[in-house]
Amino acid sequence: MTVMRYREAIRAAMMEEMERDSRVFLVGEEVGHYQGAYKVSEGMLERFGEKRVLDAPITESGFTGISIGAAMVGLRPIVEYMTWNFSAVAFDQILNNAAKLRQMSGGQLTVPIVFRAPNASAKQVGSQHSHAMEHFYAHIPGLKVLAPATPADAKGLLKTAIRDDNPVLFMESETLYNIKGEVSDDPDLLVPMGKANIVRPGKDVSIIAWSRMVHVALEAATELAKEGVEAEVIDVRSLRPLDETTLVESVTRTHRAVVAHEGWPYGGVGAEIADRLQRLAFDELDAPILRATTLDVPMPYNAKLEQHVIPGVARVLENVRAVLYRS
Amino acid sequence: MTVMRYREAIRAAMMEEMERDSRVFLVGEEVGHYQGAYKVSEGMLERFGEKRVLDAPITESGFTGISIGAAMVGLRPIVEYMTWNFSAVAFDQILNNAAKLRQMSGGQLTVPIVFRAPNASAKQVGSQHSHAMEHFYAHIPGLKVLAPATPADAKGLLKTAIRDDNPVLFMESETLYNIKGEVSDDPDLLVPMGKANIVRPGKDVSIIAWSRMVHVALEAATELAKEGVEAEVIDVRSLRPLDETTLVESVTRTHRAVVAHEGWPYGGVGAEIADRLQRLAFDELDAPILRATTLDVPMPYNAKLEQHVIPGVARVLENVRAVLYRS
Amino acid sequence: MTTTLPKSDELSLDLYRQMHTIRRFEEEAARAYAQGKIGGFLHLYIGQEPIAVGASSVMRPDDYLLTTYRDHGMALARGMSPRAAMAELFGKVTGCSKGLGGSMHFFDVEHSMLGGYGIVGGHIPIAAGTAFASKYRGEDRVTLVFFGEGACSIGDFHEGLSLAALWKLPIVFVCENNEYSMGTPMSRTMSVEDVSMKALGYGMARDRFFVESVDQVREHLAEAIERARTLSEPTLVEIRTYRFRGHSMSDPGKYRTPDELEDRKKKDAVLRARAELVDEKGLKEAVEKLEAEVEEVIADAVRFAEESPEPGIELLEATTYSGEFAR
Amino acid sequence: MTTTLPKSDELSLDLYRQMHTIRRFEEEAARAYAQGKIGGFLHLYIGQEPIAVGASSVMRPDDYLLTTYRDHGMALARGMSPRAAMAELFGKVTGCSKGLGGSMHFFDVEHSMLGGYGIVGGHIPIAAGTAFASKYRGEDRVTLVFFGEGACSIGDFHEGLSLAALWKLPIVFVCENNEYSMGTPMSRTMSVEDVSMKALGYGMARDRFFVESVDQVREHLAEAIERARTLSEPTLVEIRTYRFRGHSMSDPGKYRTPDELEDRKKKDAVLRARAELVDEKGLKEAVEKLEAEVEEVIADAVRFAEESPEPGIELLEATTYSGEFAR
Ligand SMILES: Cc1ncc(C[n+]2csc(CCOP(=O)(O)OP(=O)(O)O)c2C)c(N)n1
Ligand SMILES: Cc1ncc(C[n+]2csc(CCOP(=O)(O)OP(=O)(O)O)c2C)c(N)n1
Ligand SMILES: [Mg+2]
Ligand SMILES: [Mg+2]
Repeated sequence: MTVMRYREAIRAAMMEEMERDSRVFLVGEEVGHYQGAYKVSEGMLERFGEKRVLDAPITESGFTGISIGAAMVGLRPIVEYMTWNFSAVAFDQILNNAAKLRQMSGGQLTVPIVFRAPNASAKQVGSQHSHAMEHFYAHIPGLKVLAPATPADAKGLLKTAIRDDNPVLFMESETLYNIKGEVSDDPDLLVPMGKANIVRPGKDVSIIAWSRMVHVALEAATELAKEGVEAEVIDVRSLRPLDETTLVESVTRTHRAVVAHEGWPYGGVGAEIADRLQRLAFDELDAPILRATTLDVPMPYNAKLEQHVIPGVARVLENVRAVLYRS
Repeated sequence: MTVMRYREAIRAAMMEEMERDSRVFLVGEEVGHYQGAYKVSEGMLERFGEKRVLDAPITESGFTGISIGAAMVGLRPIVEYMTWNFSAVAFDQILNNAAKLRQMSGGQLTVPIVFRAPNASAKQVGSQHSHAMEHFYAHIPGLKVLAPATPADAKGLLKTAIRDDNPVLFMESETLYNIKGEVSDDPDLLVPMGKANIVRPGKDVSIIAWSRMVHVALEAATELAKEGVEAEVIDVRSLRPLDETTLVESVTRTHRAVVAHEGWPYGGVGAEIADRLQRLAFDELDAPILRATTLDVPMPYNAKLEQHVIPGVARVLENVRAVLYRS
Repeated sequence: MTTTLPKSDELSLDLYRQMHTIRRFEEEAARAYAQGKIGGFLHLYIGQEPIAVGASSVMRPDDYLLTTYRDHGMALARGMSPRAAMAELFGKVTGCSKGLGGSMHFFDVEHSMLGGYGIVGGHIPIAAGTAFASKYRGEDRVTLVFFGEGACSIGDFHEGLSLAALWKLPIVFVCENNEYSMGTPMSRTMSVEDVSMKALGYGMARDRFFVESVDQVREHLAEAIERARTLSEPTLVEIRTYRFRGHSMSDPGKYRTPDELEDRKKKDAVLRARAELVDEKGLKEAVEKLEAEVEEVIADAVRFAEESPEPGIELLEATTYSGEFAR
Repeated sequence: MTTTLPKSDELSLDLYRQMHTIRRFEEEAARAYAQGKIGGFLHLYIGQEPIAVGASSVMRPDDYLLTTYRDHGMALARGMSPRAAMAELFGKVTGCSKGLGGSMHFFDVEHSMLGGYGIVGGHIPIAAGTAFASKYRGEDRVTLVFFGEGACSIGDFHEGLSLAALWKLPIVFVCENNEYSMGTPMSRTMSVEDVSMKALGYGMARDRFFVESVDQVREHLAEAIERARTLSEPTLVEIRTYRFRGHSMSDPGKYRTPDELEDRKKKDAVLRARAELVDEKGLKEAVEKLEAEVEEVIADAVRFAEESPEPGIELLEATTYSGEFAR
């Protein structure tokens, strides 16, 4: 075990897998000479050279397509977008090629590829740079979507993603890059996809979250404990495949759930979780499932308004109290 | 009242609005000289000339952007995509410019624009051409999304959309273009957005649908009537704004609901409706809300498999029976 | 042009056989479509045969080829069996893509036919990616990618060419300029008639010719392939050609005059090749013999397609993900 | 260049005043950023001032201008008050975009400043759209759109230019080639150093120069603007320039040597303009007076920004939709 930052855990996963498998390479804007826009890939160019750490011009659709093509004939690319926002210009490549090639070819092709980038709100970067893109991508069969909250999961899940034969979208967070945690040194320790993690057990209400919101949920749970409410906090980690079993079991114990996530309320992963829970645990629910989300507006620049729009501890608490009929 | 086809109703709406307002123009691939890939714009070039009916090269992102720019300084473009599938290459323009310009400019700008095209499955056009794109777009604040099922709504809603000052996405269906219905001749008859329509009243279960699936739901309701089940069929019509009041009222009467829609099950508009109903009508529900959707796979070409993947009457019935605990 | 390729009677006969096979395949496909045995879109290659056959004949078997939805000719030229091709059109499990892809998505990895793609321009970066993989691995495989002149305005064309030029990828970009993009003549999609001039902006080698014979295609493409193979440098080749049928089966092609069409048919390179073999080389007997053989091959393909079983639903999830399904 | 614009002392002083205002504005913005008064991304224009000032000075007040996230200089040159600009950076409601847009999204419709955009290349088709609107209306307004050399590889650049050339739109595309795209030098983003050569593929007029003075910018752009205004024809102009600061405030700019930077600073066109006024024209007194005035304007802007109120939450929904909110 080593204590490292989330950013370093991601780097470690990439480096170990690149050591292990010469088919793995990293491509993206500023990943090489600049050492990464958020320094995630620091030192990688020096270690692996320009052949395997490629600086790309601003051509997200182009280098996404190139990576899909390379994957289709046997390489295993890791594509870094400077942020997930910029994947919007590569949306068609992800939807129509990465997710479809296996099916269109009748199963002849596989597309082992990882797309990774920081996702959701950063700090005052405005409406074009604050999207929670998992809500678009988790909808698409053929893709897998992961969103780790801790350094250990960041490393273990990324390694699993790199070894997976399908396109995997990996959602990081600028706001998590600096958090520290214990991370396994075992180069073969993989965190499986499709398994949620109960990060704080509790019996009164389930708070279901991923990525940065896990930390917000934990804060809310600490608050709630003071009020005598034992909240169970679940880190979903893997959005597609989604571990509905763990979620249903939790709600079967607590009978109440709040889904806390970044991103707009209409549809998306949060609505899917609510839909599954009401379907699979209908008789167990003592209250409707509520959601603490980003407000239904583009992200404002002003810091106070931004904090108002992003879901925080207060919004989680408010929803938890509502499902406990305490508000 | 005139009986006309869905296709003609759309054309009538465009032509009346273009007669009425010289700022309105139509742009898209093959909309002019070719008379429209699906003949929706037949005769419009002859009537309005090349200035107002523009054939565009294959540059969806380009002409989407051009239309947004034109709208921003006062024109009122109607953008036709050959199908909604191709809007995926213009995704960033819709997400980051159409939906955001008003907010980014602090409210200085408005973007009165209509994006329209056939949506969802056609017939054996394969996985890249069969997307139900409303599930991506309804997520985005700043946009409105409509999906009419009848010629009357097609005309009335499109006219409302063209007169609206916001970007409106209008989802048609190749499979509906030929259906006939009574349509008002009144050039000022507008069908309001945000109002669902109870197309068949019933007391035992609510079937909630839009676009082509309304017709499937009606067929299912006829089937159910034979079994003594009175299904209420609701045509949502307007996906964003969503008329939750009508939906909640219906479920308050029937206590059971099935959402029937094209598109994959994970997230999307269907999950949103399920989420809202469990939240807003929690105490009224006697069964979980179920959904009859496209299966969670890319669309296959083979006709039988395609019919298996698309939601049909059988899948609607199966879900209705399940919520009635009759299965 | 400096190289001159060897040209034996045997070779000429073989090239003619291939072109004739494609033509007859397409004619029979059109007939089957009219009979309702083939569904969806069907884009015929009739008129452009010398390009596929010429190109493939100067490619190595392991050189990659990618093309558009107008892909039957390319697939057959690459070596796909007419049985697998016709069965795909009939949606049968014996088809090259197991009946899941259909006309637009022919894949045959064994023959390095890496697919037909439905989104205009989207496959161009993918092809740059297969070329990237060859270079990454230090192999001397070349990628050829084909697209229409209608694709030259779209973003992915630009990004694919930009990256291939910057990264010196072993690829040949072949624009099959058949003068029409669906119903739109070149003059209304491009400001410059000469597509190859776009190469100037990328500092890329370029070539351009009006196709008259398969030999000419061979000469020109052999040079570009050589450049890719030995120098790892891309070339943009524009080949002016013409399609004798509509854009797809549903297009009556009213946008061009019967005179224009007749005029072009007089220049049909397939018939000219035949005339050369029969009239100039006195190979009438050999030609008739091979034509009879082709008849049998095509009839056999249709029979095979008709008699083959349909794909089963078990393929749906298995072709969506490699390994476990992710939902 | 055939035209030679009049050049009075008064004009030269005014142009210098504008350049100096931008520089001082940016310096104070940097200071405020360091003090935590400004958040998010902050991209300074220092070094490129002659372009904004030169361009705006030969534009008509009603000519449209659109640019990237590096937009302060353009906005000020267009006539936005330093108060509105600084208040926007401070996230105040008195800002040009009410504090919702921030540094990257300066809008001032009154001054035909149609925005700063955050997605590289995305605003290029938008600008073609404002030009389209002018032509549609039969007005002789011209649109100028600015972007970096890093934007020239992305799809929307290509689509915007393709359509502008095809439809003969009254627009000037100005590439501010400052040799770096974030940390990447030109040589690693483009295969051809000369951006203007891309015009050849569109049959578009082109121009290119290394900026040395504001007068030179005026001469060159006046010609391109004239072409747009009188012939409704687009031009691609490449202006080679240099930025003296990092890409944004968070970029230490380690990718270039101190020597290179020093060398470029010696050629600073703003200082050279000052030297010309003081040394050659003997206008020292006038220069010092205006500089003192600028100091006061900037100090006033900072004060104003600090003292202004923040936007209220009631703006959030009101700026998302025009009219009723749609959820
Ligand atoms: C992005 C996108 N937009 C529109 C279409 C619809 N479409 C299919 S083929 C075609 C015309 C293409 O013409 P061209 O590139 O010249 O190829 P050709 O069909 O002539 O071989 C169009 C508009 C599409 N498939 N993808
Ligand atoms: C589509 C997209 N990809 C990436 C980014 C991140 N990004 C912002 S500015 C920039 C560099 C742009 O360089 P250039 O176009 O030369 O303009 P300059 O900053 O030099 O003025 C990058 C990569 C973005 N904003 N949009
Ligand atoms: Mg063509
Ligand atoms: Mg630059």
